[in-house]
Parts: sequence; structure tokens; C-alpha cells
Amino acid sequence: MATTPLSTNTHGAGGHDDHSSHISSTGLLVGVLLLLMGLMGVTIWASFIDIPSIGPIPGIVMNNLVALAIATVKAALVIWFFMGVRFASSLAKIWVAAGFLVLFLMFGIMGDYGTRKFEPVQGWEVGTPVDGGETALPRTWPPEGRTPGSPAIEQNLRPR
Amino acid sequence: MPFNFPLQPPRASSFADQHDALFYTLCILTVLFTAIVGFGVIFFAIKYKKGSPADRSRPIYEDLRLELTWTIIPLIMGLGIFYWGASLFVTMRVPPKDAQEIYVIGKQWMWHVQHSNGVRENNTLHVPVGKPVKLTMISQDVIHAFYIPAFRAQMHVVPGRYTTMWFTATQAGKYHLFCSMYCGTQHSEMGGTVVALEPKEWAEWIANGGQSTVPMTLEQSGQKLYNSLACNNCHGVKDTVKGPSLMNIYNSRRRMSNGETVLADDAYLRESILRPHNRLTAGYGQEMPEYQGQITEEDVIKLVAFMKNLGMPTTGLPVSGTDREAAVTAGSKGSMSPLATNAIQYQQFSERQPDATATDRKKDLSVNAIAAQQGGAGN
Amino acid sequence: MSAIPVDKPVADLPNGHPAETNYINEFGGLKSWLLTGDHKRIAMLYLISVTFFFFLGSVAAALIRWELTAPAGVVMESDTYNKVFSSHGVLMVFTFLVVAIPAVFGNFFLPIMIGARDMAFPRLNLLSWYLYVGGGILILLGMINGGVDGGWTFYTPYSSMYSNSNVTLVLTGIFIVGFSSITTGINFIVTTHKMRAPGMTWFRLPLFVWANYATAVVIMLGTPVVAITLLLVVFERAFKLPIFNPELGGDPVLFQHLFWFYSHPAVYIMILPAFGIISELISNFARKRVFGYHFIAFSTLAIAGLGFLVWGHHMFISSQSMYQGIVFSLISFLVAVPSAIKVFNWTATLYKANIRLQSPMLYALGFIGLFTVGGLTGLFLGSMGTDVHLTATYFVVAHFHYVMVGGTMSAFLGGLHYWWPKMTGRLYPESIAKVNALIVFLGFNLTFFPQFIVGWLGMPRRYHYYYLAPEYQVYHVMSTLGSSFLGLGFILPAFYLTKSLINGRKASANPWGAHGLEWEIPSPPPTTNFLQIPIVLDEVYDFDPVTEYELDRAQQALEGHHYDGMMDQDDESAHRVEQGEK
Amino acid sequence: MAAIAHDHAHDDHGALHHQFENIEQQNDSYIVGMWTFLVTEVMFFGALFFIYTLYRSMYQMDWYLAHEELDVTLGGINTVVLLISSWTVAMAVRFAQLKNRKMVILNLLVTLGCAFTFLVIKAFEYAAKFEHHLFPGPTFGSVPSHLNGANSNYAQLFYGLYFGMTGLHAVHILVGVLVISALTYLWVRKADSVMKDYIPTELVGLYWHFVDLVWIFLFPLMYLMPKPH
Repeated sequence: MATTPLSTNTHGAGGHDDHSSHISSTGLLVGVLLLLMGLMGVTIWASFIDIPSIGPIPGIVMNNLVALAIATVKAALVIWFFMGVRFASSLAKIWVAAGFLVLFLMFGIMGDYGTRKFEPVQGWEVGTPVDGGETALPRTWPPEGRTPGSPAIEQNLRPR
Repeated sequence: MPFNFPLQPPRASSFADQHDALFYTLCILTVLFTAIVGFGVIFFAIKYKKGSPADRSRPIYEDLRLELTWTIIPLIMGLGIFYWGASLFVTMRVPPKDAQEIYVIGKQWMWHVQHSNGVRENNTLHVPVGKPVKLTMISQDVIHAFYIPAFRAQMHVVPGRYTTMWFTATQAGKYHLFCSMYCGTQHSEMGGTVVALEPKEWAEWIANGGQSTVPMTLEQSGQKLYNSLACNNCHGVKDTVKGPSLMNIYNSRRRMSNGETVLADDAYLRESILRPHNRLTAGYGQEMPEYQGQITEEDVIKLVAFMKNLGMPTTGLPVSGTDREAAVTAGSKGSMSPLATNAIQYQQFSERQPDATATDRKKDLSVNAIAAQQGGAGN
Repeated sequence: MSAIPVDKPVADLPNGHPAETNYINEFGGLKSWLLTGDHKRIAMLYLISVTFFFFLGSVAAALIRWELTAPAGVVMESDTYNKVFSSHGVLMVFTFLVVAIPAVFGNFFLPIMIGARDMAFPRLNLLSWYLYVGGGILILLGMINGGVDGGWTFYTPYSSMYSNSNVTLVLTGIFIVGFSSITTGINFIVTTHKMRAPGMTWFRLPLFVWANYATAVVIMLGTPVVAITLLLVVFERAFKLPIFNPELGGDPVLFQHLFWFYSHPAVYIMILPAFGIISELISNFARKRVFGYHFIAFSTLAIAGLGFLVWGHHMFISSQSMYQGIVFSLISFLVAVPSAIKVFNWTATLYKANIRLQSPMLYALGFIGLFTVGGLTGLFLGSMGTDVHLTATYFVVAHFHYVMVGGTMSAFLGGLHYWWPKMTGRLYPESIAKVNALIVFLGFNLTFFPQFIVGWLGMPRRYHYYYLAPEYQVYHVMSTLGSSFLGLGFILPAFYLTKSLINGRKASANPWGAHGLEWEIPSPPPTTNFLQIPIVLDEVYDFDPVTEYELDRAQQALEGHHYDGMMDQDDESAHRVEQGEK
Repeated sequence: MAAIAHDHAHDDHGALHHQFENIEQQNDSYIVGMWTFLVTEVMFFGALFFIYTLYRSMYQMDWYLAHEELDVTLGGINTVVLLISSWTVAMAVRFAQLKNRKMVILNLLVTLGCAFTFLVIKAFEYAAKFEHHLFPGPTFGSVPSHLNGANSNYAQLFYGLYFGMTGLHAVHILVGVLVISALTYLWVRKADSVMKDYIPTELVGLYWHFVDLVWIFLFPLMYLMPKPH
């Protein structure tokens, strides 16, 4: 058995990323903060406009997608700059990715709810499809037509 | 009671043979693989025991071909079994169009069964042999599961939505019925008997409802309920300001206030009774009270049955007109098959059962007698 | 790769520790134990507490078996029975199976096996034990103060709206125990990544480390989901926050999805560390490098990954969409393959090996058989057609007891016997231990095999009375009979192992002649494990069967007899002879 | 395998714990450990977000109507407050790296101020909901005008999740307040553990950013539902 004297600092098989040398500049952090604020404004604005349908995607879904996309960008900004993932070891990056990947897997549960409407026998559910393949999910009815003769409700709708 | 060693449950439905074929195939595979592994372990353990003079030169530590062999063979076998099992499952989940419909309601801790002509049973289910039967099930409280081992049929009964299962009984007899999803104190007693009757006896039984008095049909009790709940005050023969008419409503297309069109099927009718405000017919507001929690699922089924036939030219009963007539005639002669008598006794027992405590029941000799009888019949 | 075994008596090692100072006796007093950061002491604390909870769970099991000998029950009312079986499930799953192997053996040996002085976060490790004990006490409080029913699965709306028992307290306890798991998992992950000794590359890691690493990943990603799900049930009971309430449009099936999203991977949390122990045992007692090391390591990761995609196979008939069910069934068959790979590799390891049939090895061989049966009967349940009939019956009960008791519990006992000399520094009587392994194996089969049959006949699980179907009785009587043997098999070790603490002979550093860093330090290990961090130069499980065989022959010739037991005092001389030979 | 002597610098760094070989290893371990913990937190909140997504897809209209009762202005202010606090924490970490003690303390204090502002605003929002009988329970929706015409059952589901999710988030904020207070105290006391090394500050920062992240998703989901059209 060979015995080699060993100097220090070769401990562990994983590489060491040296954190201490990476310091974000104030300007960058301020910039990110302003960007985040701006994106927040965009989200609020986007939620008050009705995005028209694009192809097969209904407008309401587009609205949700836009809101989600903006939130994701904001999250990415925070993770990348504020939390310093860009300087972190690849291990930390892998964990961040793995966390969101498994979260994505969990949304696989949607597969159940999404395919129930194709079942040979329908259970009773709000999203019960009508008219063959067409589905009532998402249920969309304009509140104006909802209860004629009850103006109280209409008053409570947020003015658009 | 002498011990007997039953080795398989009775096979009494059209699924049973296919199911058992798969089951025994899997059994053979299990025995085979366990034997291979077990033999290998024991053989090596003896041959290469410490100090034994076996040849140990050139041991192998890794062999890709071997690894691939025992990766791919189980994989292919697994995929085969998967396909077989999945196709059987799809068969079990798709009821035929002509299946006779029976409603089942689970509640702590009994099963209510309603046949479409209004015959009701508790903890018993009478089905005809040779005719597909579709159970539409819902729970009034927690999740239950309707399980008939002899039919290889099991399905959860969920509050808030209908689940279905279907089967065709192939052999007359009495079989176990269990609740197989834990549902509280008397979970283990939420069961009873499934009685499969030859078509002729079935007709006789259904006509009598297992009882001496001819019961109201579902439709009739629905009508009674419809009147007693004063539905007719608003839902008359014609549309009024208060409410739309329900004539010929079943399977019609209804325009909703949001502009969408809805097919008025069972599910829609149920929703409209329990939560009318979810979807409002075009031109109407939230005048109708919600019946959620006010009436039982049983009542909903009755009302739906009544509404289905409102304004319809025929009765729409699943038993065809001639069959039904024959059944009524047979029943009116006052003779009942022994099986039907048993069923009544059992039903009377079942009705008594929910109120009895467990200790009472243990003391009740008749319980054990019936249980023993069933045990015998179950095999 | 070196062909010469390098295990030496510790006295010869240049570690410089005085032989009599070890982690047990270096500091005295209760306080030094309760405030310790030492992973070995925490492991011992865990060992005591999981044994306590296992004992309580076993008492519940015994009551269940007793009650089921007659179709109309023996002593209990249904409510009591329901609470007893629920307590059995909760205690065994959440306070024993999930915790036992990682928190006891993982805690003790993971740092030693990779050549570290301690876990990365000793205080977090101690916190984990306190969380575990705290959660466990809450669970027990709930069980004493009103009991809990609903089974360990706590399906809504029963648990959230209908159960009159103390579900809130018990779920809170489980929530806290969950966080204990998470803290342990974080420690394992960081320790494995960052604390490996120089030269300890990923593919030199003992398979037990691989197994615990994979387990930690599953714990980290899965446990929070069940924690929040159970917390929502607590909210629903305590604050009437409606989440799964079907009356308000909530979906009770959603609970099952979220529950099994964790609880299926949790099955792997329970079995993966057991795989790790078995790999250690097989390799060390066969005196041969484990067959297909890379395949076993990767199959561990494959199981951990695919395990997250099969939760729906618990729900084929729960009214989930059948299309989703088909996908889940397919993936379930895929996840069966890595398990098969492991079994075949263990068997192949025995080929041309040099097998010592000592007690830990007996448990390991028993494990292979029982796990094979348990795994293959899983195919019955993964196949959708047969699952319709068999799910929620005793077939399922038998299946998961084959995996959990026949598998995890066998491995736990095997590991306990294997590492006992290292953990305590004492030798136990080998002959009784061998007999005990046999008792456990036979008693287990007698207990649970009849349950396959009675499940196939249609007996639903969680049934108190079965007077509706008294023909099932014979199998229940057999099962109860078997369970008394099994119980004996669990009680005996408690006695002879405890007794060995008092008057057992002192163990040498490596009483089994096994490989691994843990066998190169004294028994019991010193507080800091290694005075100097070792440099790993050779491969894992570096045995050569031919050399081993020749050493055996030499030893045999010297001793004049063939010895097959644990190397205790007499044979340590033989061991030294062996060392001298080379 | 062999055990071979090699030096390790145990006593050179005051903050180095006995199980580590050197300060890099220790810092790496802490960072990786924190990220691992945050991943478990992602899964913890992830399950809630999943439930939310499912129910919202089922009850889109009623949830839209129910959500109108929430005050976008207060929610928006809270978002701004949290974003600022996130920035101040990032600045605190920066100054910890530069060993500028005064600026670290200043930034941490601002963060604490933001956290309190957030909690106070949240408390006002909660109080209004309680007053309007919008907390799930038997009296839920007894003032129908506050339901805006939403189905009371589904609105109750919405508020169940609203209180569940924002409540758990608020608990995280509370924990954050405790942790940041402790950290500030250590900086004020000039404790070696924080002065010599920026890692403790960095760890607290990571946690606080995560809390901010959750809110970044909660705000549009709870307060900014688009109108179904």
C-alpha cells in the first residue's frame, strides 16, 4: 500500500467554488430591484387587460400564462442575483433545478383531472364536459349575464 | 365450526376467468422467480461455504451481458403483464350500453341499493345472472369502497361525484359484499350479500321487491317527493317567471345564462337540484334554494328518475315492458322463491343491524347462523 | 487493487488513540448524552428510541393478531380495534420504518464509512433527534388521550371531517417527525457531498452510503409534500379551513394524490437503506466484491427517481382517471426492474465466493428470499386488472409486510448484529443469534403467507369482525400462531444483545474480518472517529476469494478445526494468526 | 485503506468546527445545506400551489369574484415592501463580504422594518376579512355583499387556501424576523461568528430571499386574477 504524504485542502472529491471572492456591485443590485419593481407593475397592468385568444389558447389562459411568466422571471432574477446562484457551486445549481423539476412532477397530478373528461362514464364534477369533446373547463360566463335583476352584484365588480 | 381451507374465491362474473388467468400467470411467475433466486442462494451458500474446496479462480465482478439479461427479461415480462392487466382494467371500466342500471349509496355504515323500479335493499344486492349490471355509486359521507370478491369487482364510492362499476354475474348464488375502504367504527360490518339470481327468479324477485307489498317505482317515489318539496310550484308544465318547465328536460340541450349549452344528463340534473346556482338556465336568477345537505342522495336519485320521465311517452324503465309485465304477473301469484325469502330475512336483519351495537350482535344467535349460512354459500 | 487484506487490529494502527477511550466512555453523565453532537451518540439515542416505538407498535400488532383469531372478535370493541390498528400503522411507519435504518445505522456509519469526523451539522443532527422524540411524544399523547383512527393513511374526508378521535394531535406529531427526517436528510446529503475523505471517490463509496444518499434525496423532495398535506388536514380540523371538503367542492381524491406523492417514495425511504445494509452484508460475508457494484449503485438512484412517478398505483380504483392509471401502471413495472437487478446481483455475488454463514449473513440471505416474494407480489398490485380485486385486501397487507418486515426489518436486524460489536464493543452469543435468524424467517412466513391467501379470497384489510365471512378464520389463526414466533424472534435479540452489554466479551476492531473504514478504527470508535483523516487508496469491498480461501485453509490447519462462528475471544488468536500468515 | 497522518488546521480559524478540515469545506457545506433546506421549502409550498392551481382551474369564475374582495393596493404595497427588504438583505450580505459592519446593521434594520410593515399590513387585511365573515367556518359568507356574487362554497375554498398560504407565508416571515433580529444582535455585539465570515449573513439572506420568492408568486395568484373572458 502506497502511502503518500498529503498536504491539506484536498479534502472531498467535490470541487470548491470560492464564494468569498464574488461580491455583487451595488449598481447591479439596485438595477435588479428596479427591474423587479417594474415587472410587478407590468403584472398588475396585465391582469387588468383582457388578452385576446391566440390560436387554440383561450384569452383567459393567456392572461394566466403571462402572469406566471412574469412571476417566473422575477423569481429567476431573485434566485440568480440576490441569492447568488450564479456564484454558487454547481451542486447548489443542481439542487435548485432538482427542486423545481420534482415540483413539476407533482403537477403531473393534473394528468388525472385533465383526462377525467375522457372517461367512458363521467362522474359528476364542475368541469363535466358538454357537447362531446368540448369541456366546460374553464367555466367561463360573463358575470353580467349571471343574475339579471340583481344590480348589487354588478356594482361590486371591479370597474375595468 | 370445522376449519375448511378455501383456496380461491368463487368465480361468478364474466371478469373472473380473465382475472384469474392473469392472477395465476403471475403466481407461476412468482414461484418461478422465487425458486430461481432461492435455489441460487441456497446452492451457492452450500457450494461456496467457507472452507469448501470449490473452484474460486477467476471470479467475476461485473458482466454487462448478464446485467442486460436480467434487466431486459424482467422488463419485457413486466411490459407484457402491464399490457394484459391494463387491457383487462379498461374492460372493467367501460360498461356496455345496454347495462341495467342500479344505484348504490354508501353511508356510515350501510349500503343502500335502489333498483330502477324503486325496489330498495340495504346491505344486499340482487342481480340477474347473464345480464350486465352497471352500478352508479355515490357516498353520503366518507369514502367507501364497494367490493364483491366473487365478481372481482371493486370501486371506491366517493362523496361528491358518481363512480361506476359494472359486471355480469355468471353463476347464481350468494356472495360476499364488503366495504373495503376504512370508514369508521363499523367499517367491518358494512357489508352483506350479493345474490345472483337466474333471470326468471330475478324477475320474480324484482317484481315483489323481495317483499309482500309492491313498492313504488323510483319514478313514483320521485313524483311524491317532487310534490312534497313543492317543486311543482315553480317548475310547471310551462316556463314561468319563477322557473323553467322541466317537461322533456332529460337529455335535452339547455341554454345557460352564460351562453353555453349543457346536456341535461343525470349529472346535470343532480347538480341543478343540489347546487342550482352553479349553472343557471338562461333568463333565470338565483331564486331556487340550494338543496345541498337538505335532501339525501337517495332522494336525488328518485327526483332525477322522475324528471327523466317527465313528459316522456314511455316509462323508460330498464326492464322491458313485457318482462316487467311478466314479472308483475309472476309476483301476483304470491309465490316466492326460497332465495327471495332468504333475501328478505337477510334484509330484515340488515335493517336491524345498523342500530345494534357490536356486542349485541355477537349475542344475537341469528347473526352467526346467517353468517354461517353465508359462509357456506360463499363457497 | 491490493490483493492483501489490510484490516489490522486497531492497536497497530497509528491512530494513537488510547484503546480504552471511546465515544461511550470519553464523557460521562446523562447531560453529555442529551447535549451531544456526536453522530455516534445520536445514533445510539435513536437506537433506543426507535426500539421503544417499535416495541409499542409490536404490542399493537400482537393485539390485532389476537383479536383476529375469532370472526366476531375476542376482547375489543370495534372502536378500540380501529384505534389499535391505526396506532400500529402510524407507529411502525412514521416512527420506526422511515427512521430506523437511516437514523441509527446511517447516522452511525455514514460519516465513518466516508472517512469523516462527524456529520456536517452535528447540532442539526441532535435537533433531528429531539424533533423525532417530540413528535413521537405528541403521537403517543394523541394515542393515549383518546386514540386515533383512520389508519396510517388518514384519507379525507374521514380524517378531516368524520373521525372523532385525536387525529389533530397525531398528525401534528407526524408533521414534526417529518421535519426530523428532513434535517437528517439534509445532513446526509451535505455530508456525502462535502465530507468524503481524500481518495473516497463516488465509486469507492460503500453501497450503504449510496443507499442512504438516495434515501436522503427522496426524503428531501418528498417529505415536505406530505408534511403540508397533513398540516392542511390539521388546519381543516382545527380552523375549518376547507381544502379537501367535498361538500364545498373540494376533492377528497386530491388528498390521496398528495399523500401518495410522498408516501410511495416513502416506501423507498424505508427499503433503500435496507438494500444498502444487504449489499454490505452479502459482500462482507461472501468475502467477495459485490457483483455489479455500478449497477447496484445506479439502480438505487433509478429507484429513487422513478419512485416519484408511480404514486398513482395506490389509486387505481379511487376514481382517478383510468388514463392516468395506465401511465402509473406502466411506470410501476419499470420501477420493478431496478429492484430485480439488485436481487440478481446479490445472488450472483455468492458465485465463487467464500461464504460465512454467520448470523448477519443469515438475515441477509433471508432478506433476499422474502424481498423477492414481496417484490413479485407487487406485480399483482401494479397490474391494474388484478389490482381491482386485490387492492385494499389482506393481499396488500401481506405484500407490504413482506417488503417492510421481511425486507426492512430483516435488514435492520442483520445490520444490528453486524455492527453491534462496532457500536458497543461487545460480542454477542453467535449460536443463539443464528437460531434467532431462523425463528424470524420461519415465524415471518407463517405469519404473512396465509394473509396472501386470505386476501386473495377477498378479506378486506382493516376489518375487525369477519363474521360475514367466517371461512377466513383458519388463515387468521395460522397467522396469529406465526406472529407469536415472530414476536419471540424480536424479543430474543433484545435480551441477548442487552446481556452482551453487561458480560459480553470485548470485540476486536474487526471481528468479522470485514472491509470498510468502520472496521479500521477501534470498537467502539473514539469520539472523533479518526485522529487523522484517512486517505483512501483501494477499492471498495476489496476481497479476493482465492486468497481468502487460502487464509481459511491455513487457519484451519493451525486450529485443527473448522470454525464457522463469530470470531470471538478464542478465534481472535486465529485472526492474528491469519494476519501473521501474510 | 489506510489511515495516514496529515495536518489539519484545527485551531487556525476560530469559527472552524471540529468535523471540518478547512474553512472552505465548512462554508461550502453550509451553503449547500441551506440550499437543500430551501428545496424542501419549495416542495412544501409547491404542494399548496398545486392545490391552488387545481381548484382555480375548476372554479375560475367564483374564485375571480371572490378574489375581488382582496385589496390590490395593500397587496401591491406589501410586494414593494418585500422586494425592498430582499434588496436590503442582498446589500447586507454585500457589506458583510466587505466587512462594513455599520452598513450591515443598517441594512438589516431596514429589512426588519420592512418585515414589520408587511406583517402590520397583513394584519389589517386579515382583520377586514374576519370582520366581513370571510374566514372559513359556519358563518362564512353571512355578509353576502362581500362575496361579490361568488358561490359561497367555492369562495370558502378560495379563502381556505388564501388563509392557508398567506398564513404559512406569514409564519415564515415571523421566523425570518426572529432570525434577522438574532443576526443583527450578533453584528451589534461584534460577535466573531458573524464578523469573521460572511456566511451566517449569507445563510439568513438566502432564507429571506426565499420568503420573498414565495410572495412573488402569491401576489399575482391571490390578488391579480384576470377576469375570465
